[in-house]
Amino acid sequence: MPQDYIPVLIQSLVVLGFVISTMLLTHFLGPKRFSREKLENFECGIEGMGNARSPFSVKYFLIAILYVLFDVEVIFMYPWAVNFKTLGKEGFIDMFLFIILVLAGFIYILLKGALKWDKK
Amino acid sequence: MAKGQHTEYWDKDVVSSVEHKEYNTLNVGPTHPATHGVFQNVMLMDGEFIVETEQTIGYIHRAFEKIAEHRPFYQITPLTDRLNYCSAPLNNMGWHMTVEKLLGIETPKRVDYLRIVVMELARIADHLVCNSVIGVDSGALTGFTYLFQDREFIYEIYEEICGSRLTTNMGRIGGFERNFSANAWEKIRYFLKSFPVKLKEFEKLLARNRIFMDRTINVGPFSADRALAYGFTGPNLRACGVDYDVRVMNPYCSYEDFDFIIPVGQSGDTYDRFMVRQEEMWQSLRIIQQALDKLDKITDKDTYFAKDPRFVLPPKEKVYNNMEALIWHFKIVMGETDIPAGEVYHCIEAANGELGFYLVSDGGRTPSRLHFRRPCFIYYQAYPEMVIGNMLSDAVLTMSSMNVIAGELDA
Amino acid sequence: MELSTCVMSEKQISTIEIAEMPEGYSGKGFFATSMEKAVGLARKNSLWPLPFATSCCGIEFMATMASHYDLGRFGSERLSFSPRQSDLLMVMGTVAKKMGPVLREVYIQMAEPKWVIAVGACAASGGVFDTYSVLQGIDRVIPVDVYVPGCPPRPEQIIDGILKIQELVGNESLRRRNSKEYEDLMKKYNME
Amino acid sequence: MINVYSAESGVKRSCQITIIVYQSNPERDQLVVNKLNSQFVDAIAKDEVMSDMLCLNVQKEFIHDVLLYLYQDKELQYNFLTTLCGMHYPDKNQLGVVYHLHSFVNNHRIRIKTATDIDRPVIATATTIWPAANWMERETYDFFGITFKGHPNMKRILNMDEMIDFPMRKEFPLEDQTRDDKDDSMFGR
Repeated sequence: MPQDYIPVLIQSLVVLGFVISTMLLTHFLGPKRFSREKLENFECGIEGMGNARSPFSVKYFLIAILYVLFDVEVIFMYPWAVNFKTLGKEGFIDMFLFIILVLAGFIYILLKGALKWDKK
Repeated sequence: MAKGQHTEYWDKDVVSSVEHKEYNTLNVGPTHPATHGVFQNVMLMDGEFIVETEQTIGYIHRAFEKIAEHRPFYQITPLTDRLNYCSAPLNNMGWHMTVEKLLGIETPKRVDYLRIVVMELARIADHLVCNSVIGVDSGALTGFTYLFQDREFIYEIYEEICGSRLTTNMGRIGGFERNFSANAWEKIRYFLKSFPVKLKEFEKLLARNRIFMDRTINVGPFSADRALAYGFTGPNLRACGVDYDVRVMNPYCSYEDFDFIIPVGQSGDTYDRFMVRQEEMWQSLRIIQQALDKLDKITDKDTYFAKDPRFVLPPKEKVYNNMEALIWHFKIVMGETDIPAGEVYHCIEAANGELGFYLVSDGGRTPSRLHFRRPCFIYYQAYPEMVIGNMLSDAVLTMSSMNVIAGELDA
Repeated sequence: MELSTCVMSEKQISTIEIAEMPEGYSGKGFFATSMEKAVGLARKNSLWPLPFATSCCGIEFMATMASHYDLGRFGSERLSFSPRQSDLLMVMGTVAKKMGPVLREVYIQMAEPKWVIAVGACAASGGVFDTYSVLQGIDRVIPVDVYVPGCPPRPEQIIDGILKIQELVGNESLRRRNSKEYEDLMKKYNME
Repeated sequence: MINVYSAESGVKRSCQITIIVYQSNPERDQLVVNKLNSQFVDAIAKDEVMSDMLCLNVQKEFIHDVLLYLYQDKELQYNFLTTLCGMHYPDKNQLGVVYHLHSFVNNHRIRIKTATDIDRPVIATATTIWPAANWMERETYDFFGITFKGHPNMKRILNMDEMIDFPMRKEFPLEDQTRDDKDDSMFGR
């Protein structure tokens, strides 16, 4: 049985090899020239004012965290979707409860206006 | 918080930033795809919203007005077509008409109609670039690549008339340097047949497109009286609802024999500016068609300059074997023609607005002062007022719909 | 009048040669060439331009990029407006003295190896505008590889400039960027 | 009478080319002059140069009031500032400013000129009447050095901020001074 997986092994070695070798090759082939001016962040051609670590609006952070939250929810659905038939009816109900719970959270966010992006 | 009297900290709207210390400055700088040229906007941003913006221009300031004081009159024409380089013949014709007004040269009807055909072609070319770039800035790149094909065809017509594509230096003071070739007339007629189909297609692509309408309707709106106070002219003013068009208000170059409508918008937002330019292209096509019919009716087909030969080079074979013709040719080329002292302000309806030339001459070889009234330079001041409070992506669209051309901005 | 329709007869064998092969030793089923040439061939046909378009030549560059003259046929389809992912700095149009430091900053922040093409008389030598406010040629601020004459140059001339740059890129040795003369070229522009 | 060589007939002939002064409507010009004279007793003088529109010289102290009056008067209604540019008169040792006003309502244009001496060039600003004058005045300051009293941010707009002198004055050289490949002998200088 295990020897059936040899082609898969070779394939993954080739892929990994290609990725690592190109990265190393370009690292050595490409000339490098570092200077203080070059490593400053690009400000459309003028020298930057202030550093990039300044606080930014909370809207960005909220949107990012909410996306991560609902993405994790979708990840839980993958195993369910794969063996949808075998889990049958009770699996459907369990998943349904899980989705309802997360949906409640989503509705709270909508009403609270966390996703209101284009209003002041 | 209408309901509760005093608001605890946690009861505030979760989204609004509390102490406003999250302002960060964003530099939409000289080399930025959003600014179609080289000018800089340092914007104070609260998240996506613009709180303040401060402009810096002059990154390609070439001192046109200083150069104009050191050049004889007909050598200033190459300067003018580097003002608004998207529609160069318009500026050339404007400059020629200013000097004709100073010298009191009356151009025959045929020259006026030839000039009108060229000016309206240039207006179409400029609106083509502006409208397709509004599409590019809101994400619709196909319009740009398709419409540039027609702009290439207008370049071909320019090459037939004056030999160069973009910086045309077309015509002379008092008329043209040569008659239009038969090939030019065929290309113009072919253009009048083939371009409306493409323009209709482009209009169908964007005008009623859900995404485009949401992205442009009431984005950067501007009221009519603020527009007049800020010196708006041209399509941007007409989009605000004021029907001021120099071709109608003080007609020049016998524009009064043509009938065309002036499209006027209501709220002065990006969508109105787009539609006003779109409608003006249709009107320009109508004007060219009328000009062609009027030109066919004129019997003598070979007058292409005014009767006043002060700026017209004698034909070459006369210059080679006739003393006076040689002297006259030399006088014109060296700029020794006699120019009366006086001052004149002449303005034309360029693609961006009222392009004015204030020419002061003290009878010498070169103008003693020449001031260009550059529409871009004047209406770009209102950009902060149109943009503050909106979002950054709307600010980009407002800037591209105002069609600010760097060459004309800091001449 | 039929304007631009040319009918390709069937027997006409297309004479367009794709990128020509670098010289190398080839036998049955294999081909060997020096690493320099292979890397040069790869770089040559995938230059990512940074369009530093300031004035009239910028509009002529738009015509070159559009469908009629299509710079995409030469591999530089993808414009990058940030110097980090660009190899070719195309300076098109007048550069005023106020713009000099900006141009120098953009050039320094470009990814190595980088090439510069000065399109148009204004970028090459200040062109028509010999005035107090115009930088008389960008080679006073940054090293330039190819100059394209014309005011503005026709799209064919810009493409010819791109082909010249591609020849330079094609047979540039891998060690040029750390060679002695390149160092004092950089010293001359006091960039370390 | 100007002697003119006409290209086609190949013979020299002299013809009368009249300098037609394109008078848009003289009676409205007269109306403006009368109203201004009644309002400001001796500040207004008609400019005697050959020009295509009514051209008035206004003394420096009255310029703001004249502009405001022209803007607010119900009968004149010059609501649009077409353009504003600086002038340099080296012989009179003066710096001038020229305003072009345009009344959309009765489609009439006039030109207002003022002058100030060169060593202390200060003129009242027009931004309080038209915000359009903001950048135009900055450009005039940038070119000629005329500071406009009351302007929101009076600094250079087109030239480099580090520039000291004012380029559009007649004595300032046009060419770029750092070029060394142009030897003047070839240029007849």
